Amino acid sequence: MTLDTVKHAAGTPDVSQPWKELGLKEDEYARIREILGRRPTGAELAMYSVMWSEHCSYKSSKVHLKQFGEKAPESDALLVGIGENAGVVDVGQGYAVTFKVESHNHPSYIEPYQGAATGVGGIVRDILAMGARPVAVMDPLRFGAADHPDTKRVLPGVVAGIGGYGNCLGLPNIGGEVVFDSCYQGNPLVNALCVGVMKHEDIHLAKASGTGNKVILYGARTGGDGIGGVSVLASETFDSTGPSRRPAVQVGDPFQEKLLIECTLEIFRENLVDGIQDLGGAGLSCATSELASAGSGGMRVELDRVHLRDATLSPEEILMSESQERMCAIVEPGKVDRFLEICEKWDVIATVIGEVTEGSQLEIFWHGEQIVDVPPRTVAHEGPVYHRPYERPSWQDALQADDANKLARPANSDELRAQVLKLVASPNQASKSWITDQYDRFVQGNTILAQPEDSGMVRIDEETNLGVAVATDGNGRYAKLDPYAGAQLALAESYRNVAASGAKPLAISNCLNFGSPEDPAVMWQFAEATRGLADGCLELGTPVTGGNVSLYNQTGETAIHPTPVVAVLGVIDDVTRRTPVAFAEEGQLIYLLGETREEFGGSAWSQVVHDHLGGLPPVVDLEREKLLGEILIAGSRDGMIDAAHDLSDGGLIQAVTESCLRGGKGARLVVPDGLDAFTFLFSESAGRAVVAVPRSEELRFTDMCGARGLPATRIGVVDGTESDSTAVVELQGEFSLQLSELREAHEATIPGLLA
Amino acid sequence: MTARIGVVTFPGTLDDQDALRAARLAGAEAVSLWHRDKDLKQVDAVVLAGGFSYGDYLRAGAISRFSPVMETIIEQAKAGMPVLGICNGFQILTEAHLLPGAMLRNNHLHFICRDQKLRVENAGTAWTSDYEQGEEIQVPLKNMDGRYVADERVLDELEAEGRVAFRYLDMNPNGSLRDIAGITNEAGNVVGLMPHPEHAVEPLVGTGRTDGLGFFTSILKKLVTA
Amino acid sequence: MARVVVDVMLKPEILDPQGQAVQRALPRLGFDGIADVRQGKRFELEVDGDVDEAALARIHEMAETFLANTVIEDFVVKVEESK
Amino acid sequence: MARVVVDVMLKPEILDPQGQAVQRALPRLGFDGIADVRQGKRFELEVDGDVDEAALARIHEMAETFLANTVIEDFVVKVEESK
Ligand SMILES: Nc1ncnc2c1ncn2[C@@H]1O[C@H](COP(=O)(O)OP(=O)(O)O)[C@@H](O)[C@H]1O
Ligand SMILES: [Mg+2]
Repeated sequence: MTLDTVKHAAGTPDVSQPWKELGLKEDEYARIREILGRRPTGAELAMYSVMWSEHCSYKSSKVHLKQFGEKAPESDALLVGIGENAGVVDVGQGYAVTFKVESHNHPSYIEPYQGAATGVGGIVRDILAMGARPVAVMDPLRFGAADHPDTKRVLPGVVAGIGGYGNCLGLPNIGGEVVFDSCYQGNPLVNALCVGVMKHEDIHLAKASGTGNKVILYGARTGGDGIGGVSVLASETFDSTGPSRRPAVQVGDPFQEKLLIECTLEIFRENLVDGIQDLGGAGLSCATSELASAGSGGMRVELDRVHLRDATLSPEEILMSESQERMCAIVEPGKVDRFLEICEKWDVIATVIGEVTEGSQLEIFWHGEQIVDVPPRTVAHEGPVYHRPYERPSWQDALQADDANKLARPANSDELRAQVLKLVASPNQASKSWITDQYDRFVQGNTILAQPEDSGMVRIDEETNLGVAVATDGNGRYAKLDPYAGAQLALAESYRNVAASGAKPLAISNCLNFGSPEDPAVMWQFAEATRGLADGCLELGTPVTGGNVSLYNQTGETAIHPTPVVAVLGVIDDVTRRTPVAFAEEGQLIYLLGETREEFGGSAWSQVVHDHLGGLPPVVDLEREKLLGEILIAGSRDGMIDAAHDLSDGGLIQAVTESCLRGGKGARLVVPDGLDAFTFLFSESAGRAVVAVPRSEELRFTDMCGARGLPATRIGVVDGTESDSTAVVELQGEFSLQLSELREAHEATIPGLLA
Repeated sequence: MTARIGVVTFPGTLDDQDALRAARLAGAEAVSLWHRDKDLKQVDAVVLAGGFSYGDYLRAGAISRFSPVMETIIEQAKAGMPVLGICNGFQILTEAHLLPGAMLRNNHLHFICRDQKLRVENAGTAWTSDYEQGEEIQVPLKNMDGRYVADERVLDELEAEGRVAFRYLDMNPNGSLRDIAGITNEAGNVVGLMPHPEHAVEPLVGTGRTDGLGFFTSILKKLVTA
Repeated sequence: MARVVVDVMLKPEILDPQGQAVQRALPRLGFDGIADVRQGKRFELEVDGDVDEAALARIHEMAETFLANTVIEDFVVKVEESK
Repeated sequence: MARVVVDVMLKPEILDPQGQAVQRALPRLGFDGIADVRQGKRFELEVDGDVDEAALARIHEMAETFLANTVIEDFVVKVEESK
């Protein structure tokens, strides 16, 4: 067995290499040779191939993602923008908040529990690497049809994995989404979000600077996890024995991650690190090349010092291993002892594996022999950039012409009533508590709001009651009808949810889940969605702080609905002023804010009643969203509203039902002038919310709305209490439903399908 | 004068900060204890907090029970020092045989997080004197291994001696025998329960109830007047 | 090097919801004729050196005090193979 | 009535955090000389009737499709005893 050293590679230019098997294109391989002035060694080939993959290099999406920077709104709040592990936002009082959404879609289909678990683990390390204490997680999820047998395999596993990992880390799960649609049948979406908090001065970046500083790898031992394709390299190099089988599935160890968190935070407290990077996709290849290229100088790594779980791993495999629960830190020599001491305290294995050098190359050695000698930027940042062709699909016009507003509507009050019950019981609109009750939402003792509230909210300062709120949203049906508008609607809904809780939206993160970029139709969806999101963020004044792209989400030729998931982060100066969803006080007045039009394209009603997807999604008016947000925030701050719930899928009746169920109170509603009962109940016009206003505040509140030009329509009153069976949801002249009947319909569906 | 309440951090403990906060809110001096130290820093009482110590690998509480700090705690508890085990802490107390019985996986096999109603069945322990006998309280419950089991003889004995300290009301969330949510030792100084009083000490936060504060005020009164 | 296996099972009188869940699922999956299922743990220990009486006694003690909780579980120690 | 045992263990290349946690704890408890610990599951199935080739084949299939997750686990089926 021969080690493919740099020297050996220079002397054997004609050796054929498995670049194709590693997913490189011919011209990409040629470029690597050009950069190096020779053929790459096996280890170098491993690094380039994984770092230049779609997942790590964003080669198909880069040209579109650029807009998030180019069109970024002016914002004083943004402390660290796109490009780092996660963006950082100033929330006042010296605090900074970092948050990010990431996908773990494909692994979660293969092995739902571990795929989802390691998805949580990965995003938490991203947040930790910024210098922050992780304080909460969220999980936007998409599954195939609720009654499909495979959903019964995938969903419980995913939920158990998210819970199993997050609960064990002690991170409250404060929200997320669960959406069923057959387009996700062979390709569920498992997105995970983490929020972290730090003081401004604690922000850390991923860079290796300072000649002589040490590179320390710490956390779990390195095993053969997730190596997959690169084993072909190992089998080339180790022709005699051959590698042992390498697991393509990564198994998470949340306990190890918990230790890693506490250990890392203690290391930050003592100011022991200069630069830090988590190990995620592409493992050490990514961490070393990114650290080295972001810093000054080069880096030298002795790869044989890495603690292994599997002694048979080849150097190529060690470089590519995606073993979980590992971090890499750059530490001044004088601080190394203390660093290692803290690791020992937390039972975390730590190894000095190299140092920052004077040169500019990333050099990696294996038992003294050099196997990598590359300019790190070429690995980490100068990967290929594709301008993939895109084209509006031929079917788009027909889809939009298939107008949902023309679908048959309920013919009489009985049908209307039946459709209300059917809607609130449909899997997408039903209560998700069977799922969310498997997540700890109380741990850390700072949870102000959690599911099923509009946003998750945590207190970040016990003295001043400063808090942050986060919501995630994304409606693939809307985006399918119009990806530009769909992305903006996701943004608008998430923004609205944060504002409805009383927090001021500051910035966003996103996870863009799409089909294959090699399909021009999908690429068009992607281009439109990113353009919509960038334009929308500019208009709302909420910069994109970071995010994630997940492509190739499809089964065979069929792509999922384009699914941009948007997470909005907001700040609230005093969490005691937060607005919950629940109608809690009888006699309070229910107001509908915003305008209701006949908009049923992509609606829940069209799906539930007609199994239909067509037409145009609701009209986007971001100026209106902003105004609505301002009113909701002012109403909460000045004590004018006691409850608020945004309107989105399912429309008004869905929102009112949820507010009633949450508070155990009924509601008597009247159809406002100029609307018919059906449109009033089921329309999904954007820019709307319902609020409960104490009678004493009515005038002040309506004056404020009037002065600001926001339509506010009194639509009813909170009336009746569930515990004494007097609560009904009644639409005057149409129907009356016992709250208990609505509760049964809303809450029995998911357990019935999954338990 | 106030009392010193220690809260142990094992690797994987999660609710230690919450327990410290609850002790502080009750007026105590809250002291962090570390699993590797035998020294209890002169605390007057100890809380074993919730979480997943050692990942709950093997069995919940099985590995932590053998830590150095537990050696001293076991010794002191037997000598009368008040010890409260919450959730994982309760599991550790049973593994250490300071309390009888054992905790098993919930009967529905899922982690469960809910606002749980309880009845205080014994208001005479060191940790419950601020409650009324029979008082109903509501505090968060969150666990994977919350099913309390013991053999019939032990259960009868617990009942007869009034050592069932808390019982689940409305619904039994995990299949615990006889709806047992928490128990005490004979002397009443060692108490363990699955639900989390330390998560119910501030209005607004969590469920917004403060029903759990009584645990911490109870012990404080006892220690200060002692 | 030898392998010692410790099997730990819940005592028969203790409810085993994991085993029951498996058993309940079997007919749905088309497997009939299984009257009962119990689920337990299996530990494979690789022991340095010989597994003599003394070593076995120590492993027995380890199982009794640590690997099993004898309030609820029974265990069996077996020497499996040697390499 | 016969008992068939299915032992399910994580594949050797898959991380076994549980086994590792046990192994790391052993020296602290005074048990030395254990080089490795892996933790798996043991299913005890009580089978109605005879365990003939056909029955065993079915149990094998059951283990493969249901009791074990063959993405990450291996399994062994054994006829243990008959009563
Ligand atoms: N997978 C999940 N994890 C955590 N919370 C969830 C999850 N799915 C839904 N939720 C919560 O349930 C509530 C209702 O969800 P949804 O109807 O999607 O809210 P909205 O329509 O207001 O965006 C929200 O509080 C949401 O955060
Ligand atoms: Mg909402």
